[in-house]
Amino acid sequence: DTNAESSAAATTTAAATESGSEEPGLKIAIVSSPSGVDDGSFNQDNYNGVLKFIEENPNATVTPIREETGDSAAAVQAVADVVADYDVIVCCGFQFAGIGNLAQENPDTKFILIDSWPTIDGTEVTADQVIDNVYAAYYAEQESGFYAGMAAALSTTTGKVAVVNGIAYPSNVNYQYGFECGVKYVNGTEGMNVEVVELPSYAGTDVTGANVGGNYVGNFSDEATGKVLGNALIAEGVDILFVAAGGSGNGVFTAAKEADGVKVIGCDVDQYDDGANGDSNIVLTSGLKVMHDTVYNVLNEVKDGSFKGANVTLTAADDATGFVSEEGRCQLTAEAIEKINAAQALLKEGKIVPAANFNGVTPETFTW
Amino acid sequence: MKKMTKFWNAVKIPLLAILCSLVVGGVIIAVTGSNPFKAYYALLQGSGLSPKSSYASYKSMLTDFMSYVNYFTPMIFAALAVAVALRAGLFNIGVSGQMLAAGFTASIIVGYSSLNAVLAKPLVVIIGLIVGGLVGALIGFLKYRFNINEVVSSIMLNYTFQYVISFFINTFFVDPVSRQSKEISASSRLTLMDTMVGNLKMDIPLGIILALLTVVAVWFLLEKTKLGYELKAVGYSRSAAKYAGIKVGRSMVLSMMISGALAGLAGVTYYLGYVGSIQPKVLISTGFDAIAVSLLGNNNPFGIVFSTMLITLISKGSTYMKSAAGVDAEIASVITGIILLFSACNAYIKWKMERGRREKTNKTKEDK
Amino acid sequence: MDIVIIDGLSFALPLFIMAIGGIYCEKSGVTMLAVEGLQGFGAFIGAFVAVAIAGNFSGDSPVPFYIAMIMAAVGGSIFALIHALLCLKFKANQVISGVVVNILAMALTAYLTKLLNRVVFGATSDKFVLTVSSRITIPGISKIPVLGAVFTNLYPFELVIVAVAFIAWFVMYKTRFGMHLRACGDNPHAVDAAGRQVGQIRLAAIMICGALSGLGGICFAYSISANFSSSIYVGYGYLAIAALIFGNWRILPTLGACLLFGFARSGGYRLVQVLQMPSSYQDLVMILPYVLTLLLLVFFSKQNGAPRALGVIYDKGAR
Amino acid sequence: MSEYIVEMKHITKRFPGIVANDDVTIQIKKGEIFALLGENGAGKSTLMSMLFGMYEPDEGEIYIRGEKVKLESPNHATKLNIGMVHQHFKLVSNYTIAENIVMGMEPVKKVLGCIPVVDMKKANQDIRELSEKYGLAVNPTDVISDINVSTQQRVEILKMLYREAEILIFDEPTAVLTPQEIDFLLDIIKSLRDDGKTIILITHKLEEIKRIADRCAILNRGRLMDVMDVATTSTKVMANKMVGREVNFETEKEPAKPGKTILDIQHLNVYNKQDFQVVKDVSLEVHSGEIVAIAGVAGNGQVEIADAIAGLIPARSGKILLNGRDITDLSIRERTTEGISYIPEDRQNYGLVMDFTLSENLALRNYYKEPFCHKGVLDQKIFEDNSEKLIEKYDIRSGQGSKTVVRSMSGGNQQKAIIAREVEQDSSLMIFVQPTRGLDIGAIENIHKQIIAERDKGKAILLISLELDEIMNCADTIAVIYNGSIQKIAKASELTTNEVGEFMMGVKNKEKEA
Ligand SMILES: Nc1ncnc2c1ncn2[C@@H]1O[C@H](COP(=O)(O)OP(=O)(O)OP(=O)(O)O)[C@@H](O)[C@H]1O
Ligand SMILES: Nc1ncnc2c1ncn2[C@@H]1O[C@H](COP(=O)(O)OP(=O)(O)OP(=O)(O)O)[C@@H](O)[C@H]1O
Ligand SMILES: [Mg+2]
Ligand SMILES: [Mg+2]
Repeated sequence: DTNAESSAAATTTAAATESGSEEPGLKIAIVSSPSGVDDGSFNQDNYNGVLKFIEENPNATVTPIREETGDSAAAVQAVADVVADYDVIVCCGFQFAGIGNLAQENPDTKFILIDSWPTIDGTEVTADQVIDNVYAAYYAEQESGFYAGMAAALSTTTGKVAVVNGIAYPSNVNYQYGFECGVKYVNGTEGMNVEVVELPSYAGTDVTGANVGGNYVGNFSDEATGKVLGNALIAEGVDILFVAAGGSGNGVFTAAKEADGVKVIGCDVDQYDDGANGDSNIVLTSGLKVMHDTVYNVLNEVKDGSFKGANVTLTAADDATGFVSEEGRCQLTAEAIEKINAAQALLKEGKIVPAANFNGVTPETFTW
Repeated sequence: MKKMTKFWNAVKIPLLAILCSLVVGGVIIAVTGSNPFKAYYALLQGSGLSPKSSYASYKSMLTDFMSYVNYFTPMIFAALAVAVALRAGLFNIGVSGQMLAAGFTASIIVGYSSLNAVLAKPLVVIIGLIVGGLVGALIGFLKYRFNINEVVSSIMLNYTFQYVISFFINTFFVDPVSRQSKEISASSRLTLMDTMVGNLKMDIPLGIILALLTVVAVWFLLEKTKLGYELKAVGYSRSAAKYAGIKVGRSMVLSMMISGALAGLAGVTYYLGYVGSIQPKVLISTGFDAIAVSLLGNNNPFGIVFSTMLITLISKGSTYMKSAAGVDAEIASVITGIILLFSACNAYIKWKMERGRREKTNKTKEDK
Repeated sequence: MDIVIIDGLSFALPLFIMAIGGIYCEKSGVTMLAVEGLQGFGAFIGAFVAVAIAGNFSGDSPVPFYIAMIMAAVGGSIFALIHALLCLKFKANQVISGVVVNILAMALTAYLTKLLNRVVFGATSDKFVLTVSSRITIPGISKIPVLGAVFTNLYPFELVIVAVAFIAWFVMYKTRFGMHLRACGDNPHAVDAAGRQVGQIRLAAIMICGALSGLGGICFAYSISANFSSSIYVGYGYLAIAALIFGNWRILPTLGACLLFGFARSGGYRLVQVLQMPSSYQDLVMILPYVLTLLLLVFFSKQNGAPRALGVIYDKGAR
Repeated sequence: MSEYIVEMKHITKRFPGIVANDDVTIQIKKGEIFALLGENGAGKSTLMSMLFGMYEPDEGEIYIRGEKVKLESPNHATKLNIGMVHQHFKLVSNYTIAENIVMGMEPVKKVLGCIPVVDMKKANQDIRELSEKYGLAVNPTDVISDINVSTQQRVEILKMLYREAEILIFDEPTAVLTPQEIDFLLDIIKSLRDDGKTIILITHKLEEIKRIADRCAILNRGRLMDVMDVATTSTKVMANKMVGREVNFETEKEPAKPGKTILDIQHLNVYNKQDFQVVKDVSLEVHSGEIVAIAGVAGNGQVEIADAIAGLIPARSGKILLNGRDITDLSIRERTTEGISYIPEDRQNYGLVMDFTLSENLALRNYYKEPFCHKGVLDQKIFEDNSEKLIEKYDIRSGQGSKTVVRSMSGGNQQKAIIAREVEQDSSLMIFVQPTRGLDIGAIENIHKQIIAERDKGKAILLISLELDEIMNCADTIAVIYNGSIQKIAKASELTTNEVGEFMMGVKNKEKEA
C-alpha cells in the first residue's frame, strides 16, 4: 500500500475502465504458500499488484488460493487443480517453480511467477529458455541489500552492524553480499569504519558448498533460533540488524525489541508495522523488491495483448528494487535518505554493481 | 439379509454424524456468504467425483480422481497404522515421524540411485516397511523393556527425526530452487507421474493397489487370525493376556512393529509417491489426522477406507472449492474438525438411539 | 553460561505451566492430548485482546500484558469446554477428542487471526504483533555467580508462572478440591460414593488445564517472537505432555523435566556458538532435549504409572 | 411415617437381553437385618445398586422413610444416609485409609486465617477414634494398595459409619474373608443393628443369615420368590426355595486313590514385586486322584505358590516338576500345554478378558490350537460351538449367550465361565484358587461335585481356599500355610477343623517351638 501508487498507473486508468466495461474482464487467480495472500508480507505485496489492477479494471476478478502444506509438489498440484478456470495465474514464490511443465501444457493460461524462474522436468530454465506463457522474475536482492547496508552504516552508533539470513540460498547470499557492499561503500565514501559482525558458528554454506560467512539461522521458520542468533549479535555490540530470514526473522525482531537501542531493517516488503514496540518502532527502513509493480505491469500487458513470456532479473533499472523512505514509515535521517538515493541513481546507471552470489563479484572484490 | 442389517448397524451412526456435521458446516458456509450446496459440489468436483465445467489440456474428471487417489493413499496406510496399535492398547502418535524416517531412507537409498523401475519400486516399498517397522519396534521395545510410555517416546522420536533429517537434507540433498530435498528419480517413484493414457496425462498411484491389499490383509490379520486375537486380548487386558500364555511384551513390540511398518508404507507412498521430495523440518499432519480418521472409521480397516476418503476429500477439494465457490480453505479444515467432533460422539449417539429403542419396546410391551 | 540459564528458564517455565494444566486434567482421569490446541486458542484470545486494548495504554505500559495473560487463561478454558463436552457429556473417546480439539484450534486460529485483523483492525496480516515484555533483574541476588542468572533478565511472566505453579501445587495437594480431583483419576466410583460429582470435578480440571495452557501459550508468544500467529505454538503442547509423563504426573518432577528441556535447548544453542559449528549443525544440536529425555527415561521410567482411571469413561453403573 | 424405612415397590430393571429385576417389591423395617438371597445373576446386586443410586429403575418406585425418592446418584443416596459396601470395593488405591474415609467430608482448617486446607491430622485422629469405637482396627495412615482385603473391607465399613449412614447395604461382604474375620464382621453388623442402624445383607452363606438376619428375601431369576422370618425358617427350606430343588450340603465322595506324583514342588522360594519373600522353602506333592488343599489366612503366600506353578511370577529358587518334567523355567504357555489348568483368584484381572465376548473368553486357553486355529487362522464356527457347549454344560447364564460381553455378566457367572474353560482343558493338574468365591450354594455344590469328579478321573488337584468348610469338605490332604511356609501337611481325616484353624493362625506352630 506504500509504493503502490505510481504515476504511470494513473494515466492508464481511464483507458482501462472504458474497455473494461465492454468485454468480460480477466479471470485472475493468485496462488500462495500457506501464509496466504493476506500475510501482510511477501504474498500480500503480490496480491496488492493484482488488487490495483482490478481497481482499474472492475470487470476483472481475482481468486486468492492458498496451498496449505508449502510443499513444492503440492503447490504445483494446487495450480493444476484450477488452471482451466483462469486467464492468468499469479504464483507467489519459489514453491511454484515447478509449474513449467504445466504451463507448457496449458498455453492459453498466462502465468506470472514471482521471485523464481520455472523448472522444466525439475531443472531450472536458463535465461533464454523462455516459456511463452510464463513471465518469471527474479529480483536483484543484492541491490536491496546494498541500500540496507548503507542505511545501517549511516545509522549505527556502535559501529557494528549485521545481516541475518535464513539459509544460504542464492537469494539470501545476494542480500548478504549486497548488505556488506553497502557498508563497504559507506565506509569508503564517508570515511567511516563500520564493522559487519559475523558469528563463525552461523556461517552459511552456499549451494556450491562454499563458505559465504554471514549469519544464517539455518531455517526460514524457526523464530526461536532467530531470537537466539539476534541476541548473540546484540551481545557483540551490534545495533542495526538487516533481517532477511523469513519467519525466523520474527525472532530477530523480538530480540531487537527486547534490547535497548537496537534497530532492524526489514526486507522484501515494508515491514514497518512489524516493528511496532509500544510507543516506539524498531524498524529503521526496509529493503524492497517492488513485486506489486511487476504483477500490476504484467497484468496490464496481458490485458492489452502485449504479454510475452520472459525470464528476467529485475533491477534498480527496472525500478524493481528500493528501500522505504516515506515519512512515518522509516526512521532514516534525511541526510541518509539523500545519500542512499544518490547511490540508487548510480546503481540504475550501472556504475555500482554490488556483489551477488553468482555475478563474479564478492564483497571483498567489490569496488566502485 | 442378516449381513446387510449388520452392515447397516455399523455404518448408520457414522453416517448420522457426518450428516450432522455437513449441516453445521453448511450453515457456516452460508454465514460466510457462500452457497453451501455449490461448495460441497465443488469439493466433489475438485476430487474428480463429479465433472467440472472446464478442464485443462490433457485433464479430465478421471485425472482429477486419480490425483485424489494419489493424495489419499498415504492416509489409508497411516490410519491403518494407528488402528493396529490401538488394537493392542497402544497409541502410535509417531506415525508422522515414522513416515518421515521411512520416506527419507527410501529416498536416499533408492530415490537418488539409478536403479531401474522394476528393482527400484519394490525396493522402496521394502525399505518403507523395514524402516517404519524398526522405528515402531523400537517404540514398542522401549515400552516393554523400560516402561517408557509410547506417547512420549513417539513424540521424542518425531522431533529427533525431524531435526536430523532436516540436517541431512539441508547439508547433502537440497534442491536450491524448491528448497527441499532433490526430487527422486521417476523410476523409484510409486506414482507414475504425468503418464499419457490416451489423450490424458495422469498420475497413476501404484500405491493404491498396495493400500487396498493391505486393508484386506490387516482386516484379516486383526479379525481372523491368532495374532489378531492376541493383540486384542493384550489391548483389553494385559494381565489376562499374560495369564492366557500370550507373550505380552512380544505382542506389544509386534503390534508397534506392524503399526510402524504401515506408517513406513504411508511414508513412502507420500514422499516417494504423492510429492516426490521432502520439506526439511516439516512434520506433515497426516500422522495426527490419521488418529482421528482411524477412530472415525471405527478402527476397522474397511471403515478406514471410507473415513480416509471422506476426510481427504475435503482437503483435496478445498482448492477447487475456493476457486469455484469462494469458500476459504480454512473453512474446509473447520468442517473437517466438525466432522471429527461429531464422530467422536459416536458412542453417545449410539447410546441415545439404543435407549430410545428400548423405551419404545418397553412401551409396546406395556400396551400389550 | 548465564545465557543458558536465562533462556532455559524462559522456555521451561511456560512449558511447565502447560504441563501442570495437563497434570490437572489427567489426574482427574481425563486424557489430555489437547494441550496444544488450548495453548494456541488461549494465546490467540490473549494476543487479540492485547492488541485491541493497546491503544488505551501508553506504549510501555505493562497492563495490556497482564490483561492478555488473564484473557489467554479465559480463552483457553473456554476452548477446553469442547473437550469437556465431548469427554464428559458425550462420552467420546478422549484421545480422539484431544486430537480433534487440536485440529480445530489450528484451523480456527489461523482463520480468525486474519479475519479479526481484517475486520477489527483493518489490517491485513496473519499475526498479532505484541509489545515485547520488559525484563526484570532482581538487584542483589542476581550478582551471585551462576545462580544469580536465575534472577537476571527475567520476563515478568516467569514470576507469574512460579506463583501460579505454587498455587496449583497447593490446590492439588492441600485442599479438598485437589483431593477429590486426584481421587477421580484413581477411582471415580469412590468419589461418587463419597458424595462428590465426578463430572463437575473433571469439568473443573479440564477448564483449569485450558486456563493454564492458555497462560503458557501467551507466555510463549511473548518470549519467542512477541507476536501471535497460528504457526508459533506447534509442537509445544505435545512436549508439555511428554514432560508431565516424564514427571510421572507429579508437579515437582515435571518441573525437573521442563527444566531439562529448557536447559538442554539453550545449552544446545550455546554449544553451537562455542564450538563455532556451521549453522547447518544447528538442527543436529536441536535434538538434544529429545534424545536426553529418552535416555533418562530408560533409567527412570520403570516405576512410572499413569493415574489408574485415566481415559476410562466414567459410568456410574460400571462394574 | 410408615413402619418401613426402605420400600422398593414394583421395581423392574432390564439389561440388553435380560430382565435383572422383575416387579420386585421389598419393604425393610428400621433397625432390622434384612438378608437378600439368590442364585448368581438373580439380580441382588442390581436391586441394591438402584437403592444406592447407581442405576435408575426402568419401572417402580423407591420410598425412603416414607418419602418417595428418585435416586439419581450414589451421592444422592449418601445424602439420604444410605451407605453401601460393594461386592467390588470402591477405594482410591493410592490414598491412605483416612483419606479414603473422610473423602467428601474432610475436616478443614484455615491457614493464614483464610485459606481452607484439609486437616489430615484431625482426620487421622478422628478415624483412629472411630475405629476404636467400633472395634474395627485400622491404621489411618496406611495406603490402600498396601493393605489386605479384610482391612479394605473394614475401611469400607468405616466409611459408612463416618458418614453416619443409617441404612447400610453389604454386598457379599464375607466372600473374601477368613472364618475368623467373618465371625468378627458378623458381630460388628449385629452391634450396628443394636445401635439402631438398618442393614441389608447380600450373602450366599445360609448359616450367616441364620446367625444374624431377622428377615430374608429370596430372589430367583429377577423375581422375588418369598420373604420370610429367619428365626422360623430352616436353612434347608431357604436353600430349596432359592435353588428350586433339594440341595445337598455335605459333599459325598469316595476315599481318594492317589496314583503317581503329578506335581512335585521342591524348596520353592518366591519374592513379590517389592522384593519381599512371600513363599519360603515350600515343598509339596500332589498325586493323581488326590485333592491337596492349601489352607491359610489370606495373604500368606498360597496364591503366590499357585502363580509360581502357573508361571505368572518367577520362582527365585527351587524346582517345580510336573509329571516328572522340570517346568520351573518354562513359559506360561508351555506349562499350560504340559497340563496345568488354573482358576486364578482375581477373575476380573486375570481369568477373563472382560471386554471379550463369552465365546472368545471360553477359548482363551485353546484359541491357538487345532481346531480353533488352523495355520494361524481362527475358525469362528468352532469358537461358537465350543461356547454353546460349555454354556449348556455349565449353566452359564447371561443376556446374549455366546455374544455377551463378559463384563456385563454377574460375578458368579463369570466365575462359572472360567471354571468351565479350565476344567474342559482336561489337564493332569488343576489348580483351583477360591473356586466358589461369590457363588451361590447351588453352584457351589455343582463345582464341588465337579472337582471330585475330576479327581476320580485321575486328575491331581491343588485347591486353595480361604473357606475351611470347603477345604474340610473336599480335601484328601491338607497343607496349612502360614507366613509363606507350610506348617503342616496331613491327611484330611487326621485333622480337625479346629486344628487346621490353629495352624492357619500360626498358633500351633509357635507352641511347638516354645
Ligand atoms: N497394567 C499395565 N499397565 C501398563 N503397562 C503395563 C501393564 N502391564 C504390563 N505393562 C507393560 O508391559 C510390559 C511387559 O509386561 P509383562 O509384565 O508381561 O512383562 P514380562 O513378564 O517381562 O513379559 P514376558 O511375558 O514377555 O516375559 C511391562 O514392562 C510394562 O511396561
Ligand atoms: N451393566 C449391566 N449390563 C448388562 N447386564 C447386566 C449389567 N449389570 C447386571 N447385568 C445382568 O443382570 C443380571 C443380574 O446381575 P446381578 O449382578 O444383579 O446379579 P447378582 O444377583 O448380584 O449375582 P451374583 O451373586 O453373581 O453377584 C445378570 O444376568 C447380569 O448379567
Ligand atoms: Mg452380585
Ligand atoms: Mg514374563
